[in-house]
Amino acid sequence: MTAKPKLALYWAASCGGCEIAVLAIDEKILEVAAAFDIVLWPVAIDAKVHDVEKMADQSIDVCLFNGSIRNSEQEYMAQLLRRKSKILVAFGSCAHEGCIPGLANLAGREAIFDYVYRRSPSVDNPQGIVPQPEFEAPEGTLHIPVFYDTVKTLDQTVNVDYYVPGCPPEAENIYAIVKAVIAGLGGAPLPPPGTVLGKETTVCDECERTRNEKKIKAFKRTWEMIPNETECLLEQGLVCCGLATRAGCGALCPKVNSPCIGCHGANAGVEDFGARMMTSLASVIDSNDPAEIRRIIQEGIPDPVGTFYRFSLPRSLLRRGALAGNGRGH
Amino acid sequence: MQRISIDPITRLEGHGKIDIFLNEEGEVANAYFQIPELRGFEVFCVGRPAEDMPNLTDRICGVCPEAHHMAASKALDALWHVEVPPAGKKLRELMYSIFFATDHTTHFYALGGPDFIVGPDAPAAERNILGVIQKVGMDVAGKVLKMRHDGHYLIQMMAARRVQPNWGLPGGVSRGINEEQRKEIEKLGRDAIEFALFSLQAFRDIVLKNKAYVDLILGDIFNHHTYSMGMVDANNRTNFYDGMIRVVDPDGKEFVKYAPKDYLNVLAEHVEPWTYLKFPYLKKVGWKGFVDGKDSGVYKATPLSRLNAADGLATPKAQEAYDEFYKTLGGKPVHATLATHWARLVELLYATERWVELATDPEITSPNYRTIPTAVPDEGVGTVEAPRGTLTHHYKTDSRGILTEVNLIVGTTNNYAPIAMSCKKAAEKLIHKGKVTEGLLNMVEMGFRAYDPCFGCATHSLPGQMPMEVRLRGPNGEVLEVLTKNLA
Amino acid sequence: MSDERFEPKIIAFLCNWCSYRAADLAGTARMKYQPNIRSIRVMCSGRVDPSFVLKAFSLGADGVMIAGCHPGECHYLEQNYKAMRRYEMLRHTLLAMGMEDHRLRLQWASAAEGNVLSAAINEMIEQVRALGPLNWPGLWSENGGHQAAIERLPHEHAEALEVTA
Amino acid sequence: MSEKVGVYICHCGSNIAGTVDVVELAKFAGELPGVTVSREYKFMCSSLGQELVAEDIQKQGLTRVVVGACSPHLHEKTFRRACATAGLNPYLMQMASLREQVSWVTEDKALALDKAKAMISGAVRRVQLQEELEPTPVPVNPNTLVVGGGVAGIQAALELADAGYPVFMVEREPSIGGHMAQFDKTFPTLDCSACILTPKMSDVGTHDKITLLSYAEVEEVTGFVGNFHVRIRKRARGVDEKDCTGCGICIEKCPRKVVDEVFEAGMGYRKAIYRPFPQAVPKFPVIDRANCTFYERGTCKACEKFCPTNAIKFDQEDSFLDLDIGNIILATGWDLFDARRLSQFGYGRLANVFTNLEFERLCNAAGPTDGKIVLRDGVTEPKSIALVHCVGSRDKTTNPQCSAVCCMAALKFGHLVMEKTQAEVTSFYIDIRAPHKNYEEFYDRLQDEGMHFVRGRVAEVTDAARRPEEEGKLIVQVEDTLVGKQRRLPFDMVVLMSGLQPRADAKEVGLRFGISCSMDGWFTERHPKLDPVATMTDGIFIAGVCQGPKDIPDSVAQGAAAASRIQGMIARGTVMIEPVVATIHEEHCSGCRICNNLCPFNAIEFLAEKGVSYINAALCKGCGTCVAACPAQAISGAHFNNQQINAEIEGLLYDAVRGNGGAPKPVAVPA
Repeated sequence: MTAKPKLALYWAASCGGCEIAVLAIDEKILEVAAAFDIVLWPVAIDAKVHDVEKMADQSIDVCLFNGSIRNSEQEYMAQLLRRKSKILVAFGSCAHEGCIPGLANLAGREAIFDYVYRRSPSVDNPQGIVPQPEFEAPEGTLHIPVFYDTVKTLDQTVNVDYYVPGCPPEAENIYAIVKAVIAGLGGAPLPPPGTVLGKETTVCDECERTRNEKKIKAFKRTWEMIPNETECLLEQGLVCCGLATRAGCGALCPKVNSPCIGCHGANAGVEDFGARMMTSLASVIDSNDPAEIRRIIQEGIPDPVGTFYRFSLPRSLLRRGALAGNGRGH
Repeated sequence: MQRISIDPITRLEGHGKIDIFLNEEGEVANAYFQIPELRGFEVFCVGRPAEDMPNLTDRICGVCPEAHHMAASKALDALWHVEVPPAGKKLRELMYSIFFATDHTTHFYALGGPDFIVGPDAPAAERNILGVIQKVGMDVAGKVLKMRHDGHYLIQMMAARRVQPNWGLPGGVSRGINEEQRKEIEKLGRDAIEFALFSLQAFRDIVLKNKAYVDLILGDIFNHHTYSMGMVDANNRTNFYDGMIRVVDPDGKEFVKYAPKDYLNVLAEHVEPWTYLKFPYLKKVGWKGFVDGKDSGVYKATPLSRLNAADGLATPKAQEAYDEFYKTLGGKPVHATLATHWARLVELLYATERWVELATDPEITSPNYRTIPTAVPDEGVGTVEAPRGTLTHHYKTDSRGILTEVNLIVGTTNNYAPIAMSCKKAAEKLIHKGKVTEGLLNMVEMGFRAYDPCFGCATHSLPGQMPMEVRLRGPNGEVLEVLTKNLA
Repeated sequence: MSDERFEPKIIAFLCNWCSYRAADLAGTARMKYQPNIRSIRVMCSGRVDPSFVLKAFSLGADGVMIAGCHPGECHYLEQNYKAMRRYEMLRHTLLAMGMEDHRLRLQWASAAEGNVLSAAINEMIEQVRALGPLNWPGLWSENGGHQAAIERLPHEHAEALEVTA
Repeated sequence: MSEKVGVYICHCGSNIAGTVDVVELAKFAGELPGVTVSREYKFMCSSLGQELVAEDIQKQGLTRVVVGACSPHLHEKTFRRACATAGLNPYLMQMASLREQVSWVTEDKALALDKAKAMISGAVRRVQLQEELEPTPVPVNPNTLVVGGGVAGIQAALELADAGYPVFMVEREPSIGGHMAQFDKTFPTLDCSACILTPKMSDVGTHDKITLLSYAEVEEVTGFVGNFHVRIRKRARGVDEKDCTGCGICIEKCPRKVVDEVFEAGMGYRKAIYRPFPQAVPKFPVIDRANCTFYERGTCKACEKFCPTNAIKFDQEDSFLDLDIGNIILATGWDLFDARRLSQFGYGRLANVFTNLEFERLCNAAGPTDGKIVLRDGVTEPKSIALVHCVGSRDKTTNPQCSAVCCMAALKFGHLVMEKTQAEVTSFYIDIRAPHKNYEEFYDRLQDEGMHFVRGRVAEVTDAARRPEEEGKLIVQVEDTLVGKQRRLPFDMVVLMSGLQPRADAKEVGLRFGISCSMDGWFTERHPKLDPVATMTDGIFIAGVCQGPKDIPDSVAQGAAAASRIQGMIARGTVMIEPVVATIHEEHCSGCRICNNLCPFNAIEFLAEKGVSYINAALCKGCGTCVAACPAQAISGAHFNNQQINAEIEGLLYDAVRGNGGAPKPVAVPA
């Protein structure tokens, strides 16, 4: 009999949503269990990293890796699994582009430690203790991983073969991808390395709202208004990221009258999601007067970085070199 | 001095590491339970528009994003001084009840349950959801999967996404439901009640009918006499979405009952240099270290503690289960950590009953599900009961609603000290003369899993787990002995 | 000589119809300006995609200038207004990231205004010189230097495996 | 990428080589990835230089060429041609401006070399990503639309029609002729304006190749060069042109007199049904509904009663005409500066202050006074007349430009005054502008004829007498800059030489035709020196004063020039459409419609059935604005695509600091 292909699933700095999403493929999980020999899947299976370390390089066929890289242990696991896997997949927004926890790059380690352990209103820490990677307890030395200054994507740490977008990826897409991989291992052609396994258009394509030419006099914040349920949310003034966000979710958020927040990242071939949002929104501002334009932008979009780079700051072209102002401009 | 490293512990939602030090006689001198990460949401959320918090904090934990979504939405109501219309409140609680039922199901069958269903002594390779499916057979497995599927499906229908919803806003929610959707929610809710009853029955048959299990539950190893915390309604009955926070002392007497916005008067967080996670405790009692009893500020916030802190449950079947629970376990309060699994099933029943109650509320389809704020935002606290403990979000903003300060005390964090104590106690009870057995490892784990700890929440991070392994080290740290589980 | 002082690198996007011709004119008229500016010709300031500006910064530019026709004089009727709007949006974001204002500049210069353009270039170069290097790529915080912590893990596991239970 | 790039550094004599170390630069270029040949040469634009490129393309099989020389605006065409002759697609060549942007603007040789290296490596990286492009030929419809029936438009129309091509002329007023028809004489020849214009007008009216649409306006223009679609609104005349013989009885019988503000400049009257002037073309009258008794009260109908051919149609409505047009000439003319804006001159307040246009009518034999120069009372002949120059011209507060014709017109007036009256005539001027053929001579002649000249800008015209001799006169207050003192001179009549300014609706008309106006409002020509009749929009030409102040001969010349440009295009039969255009990649387009209203040339349309947007390449001008705007990055711009521009940025920053911008690290050694 031929051995089943080996599958590994791993989570680094992530929230577990990707794991829940994988479980959310429901009974199909059994098919996955049947099709693969699962060598590592922390949330559901007891398997040993030793065994993974002992394996010959390249002996894992596919590794779905979710979570970004934020401490020394995660970096090690990324390196280990890269080495052991034929195909390494950056699975979900964190591994793909950094996701919301990537906004931590606006602050950096020192700022985080100082607030969390010293300044937070509930903390009681007269001696101002902060956690140490290496601590001499009376009984001996204790180690915890080194907390990094910067959140990085998986492909900023090791080379990645494919990407699966989404925070988290939709169960339907996950199953489709697993099937594609199975087919691929069976000799079916796989997409070129570096491909993001998702649709190559944006959420508007799946959104049922009616769209017209756009002219925007003012950007509204979600708490300010109740949009109607039939027209394009952007045309109603809400900063909906759907126009720049990769399709594949079925426009779930606009369906419940909430603007898309961009969790599937940018469309195929786009290097910087925020730039796409900035340029498209700015282009349709209905004013030619610099002062008025500035007012419309500042009033309607008080937090441009958080709005345009909500999910992609680590992957974006923005570099913390610009953080002279501590990530808080005006 | 010898040391045992348990690194990391398996099948918890989040990463933990235990170092147990043994003295010359091989008896436990101390045990350290370490949490290796932190993500700093409190810091990078500053500067963001407050209305984004339900979406941002969703990503603190993908296991219970709905809890953060709700706590954040409630904090926004307070921040903007806006009253949520009745329909809005009910819609939120409805979605939240559906989530609670789904989450408790996941834990009982996928994470904690396996210990009982496939048994504590079964090879670890089988102590998982797949093992459960093998053991109970496809029909039951089908029930479990349906329950999870229905829950996720309804959450997506109401709140956009089955994981990471995008729905809550100051003053209500982004969209209500129509009659068609209500019908479907009601129908699946009635199935859910059946499932909850079935699960309780399964617990009776598999666990309560097995003396070994009952002894294990009631045995001293897993008992901790601490304070119990939980949210209660006006009649001191458990409520997950809204109410006052009630804390009872180890003897079950009310210690304090406070409005969530006053949490800073009651709680404080202690910092240790050997872990990234902080230890909340009762300010008035004070931090006395990792010890039990009235004089230690340590408290629990779990399904068990919620039942201890309440006088009952607000739905009929759940109230019966509640009474049976205390009758069987010898009255309130119960301190047997493993009983938390049972308490969780009682809550599952309550959640499903509440689900149907709300789904059949005439107001639930009202189009008046949101009030637009008019006041200037300044400060707000929002608290809900997360499956794993009381969850508090506290925001301050400038007049534009841009966050200037954020503080979060999340479910599992409340239980950090008790969990650490459980580990230490189990170790003390079981390790003698430096002898470690495979049984010990699972015992420790079981005590641990009862809390359904989610260090994703606690650390705002969820790093990977690896199978448990124990290394017995000599005084110079050289490895004397290695034990690993599932050697089979 | 030019060695001691900081020589900023500034990328300029010039509109083919006005500012690029203004640059030609500045040359033809031998108006001197500092050579720290490196230009890219585009058909219209409306072609300048914010990602080009971010790209330039991320590849080590210390400043970026976008130059186009005066409002109302666009060769393509009104596209320079789009450039104006995008500049405002981009500026808003870069300020929020803590970048200094003078590093990004929008400059109007008609084909006849070689003097205006060269003056603007000199002014911007001095402003950026005063700010010092931006150095985005250099400052992109490296997480390395923790090799010890990383290597401890496999060693512990390996060590564990050598011992037989 | 395996392109073979040839780099050619031009010394431009010492223009470049004097500042930039071209040898070092060529060496540097030779080492850049992809470069197979790198040379420096004294004059690349020389035929020898071009042959050098061609030869390398053929012998060395170059696939890309970079020329580091002067600005592409000078020699891009040259080197593109050089490549084409050697069989290399011209769009695979890129220029770096080493002269205008490096050697001519800096003296620091070290920095100059750095910058030159940057520009070359930018071009080298970019060129390797450039793609072959081919212009697309489109047919040219022989029909031409001429908008505006002034002398410029008339000239253009006749040139084309005489060449045998169909012309449609649209005129807003009831008759063609424009301002020239209002004038009495023309300077410097003094021949009768009407006498030389009316023959041309009737040629237009009768020409078998010209369709004259007067009392009409262009509503909408779509399409592109060679293939425009134009919708024209013919306003209801109230007179059926098929039946009307132009006998004019209706006008005689019409009981309603109206002040003629347009043709008579308010100096005379016309009827409610009228023809602006006797020689009007076409001859058909128009009913002025705003002033016609029938439309006011529903009664009268005198014209209808007396019309021998029942041509009066009160119920006539505006009609529309859709035309296919190959090229368009705009000759929409000018408005007269409103002298009321300069209250110090008293126009509208002081009865005997006139404008130049009013004065033209006064002098005109066919005018309201039959050519008699009299004061407002209609009888008194003035004894003294002042001509005030530069009213609304050469004036920062109104129009900075020189209106080009007023000086000569003033001289003409001086002559007419002295010819027709005994009056003394004095010109108050800043400078006399008499640049063209026989103009200066005309100036001399007027000085001989005894016209007075006072050099100085008039400060005020007032009737507030200070001295007895000023009683009842208009006093002109001026600083005589030749004598250098303030003077007060009394006159019976003052004529303000009001300037020319753009039509009030010029911007709006420009937008309708897709062309732009300069800040001051005149239509913008493609090139101020080398292409004054074409515009940025292919197939749209401009002639006459709408492009800027000019006199009759210049207007006529420009009209003829525009016509001959169009004849050339029609004769060739096809035009080449530039391949530098944007394209929407349907598979990536989500139909968000962000781009839909970003194109001022309406090149982008939304295909509802497909749910995607689409760009009409023929309408696209290649500005790239939509490319930069697309949130899905579904639009690409030929010859300026993202990869090409990003590559150029990379090259330009070849020497910048590079950390790893977060690139993957080497995998750690297994323990």
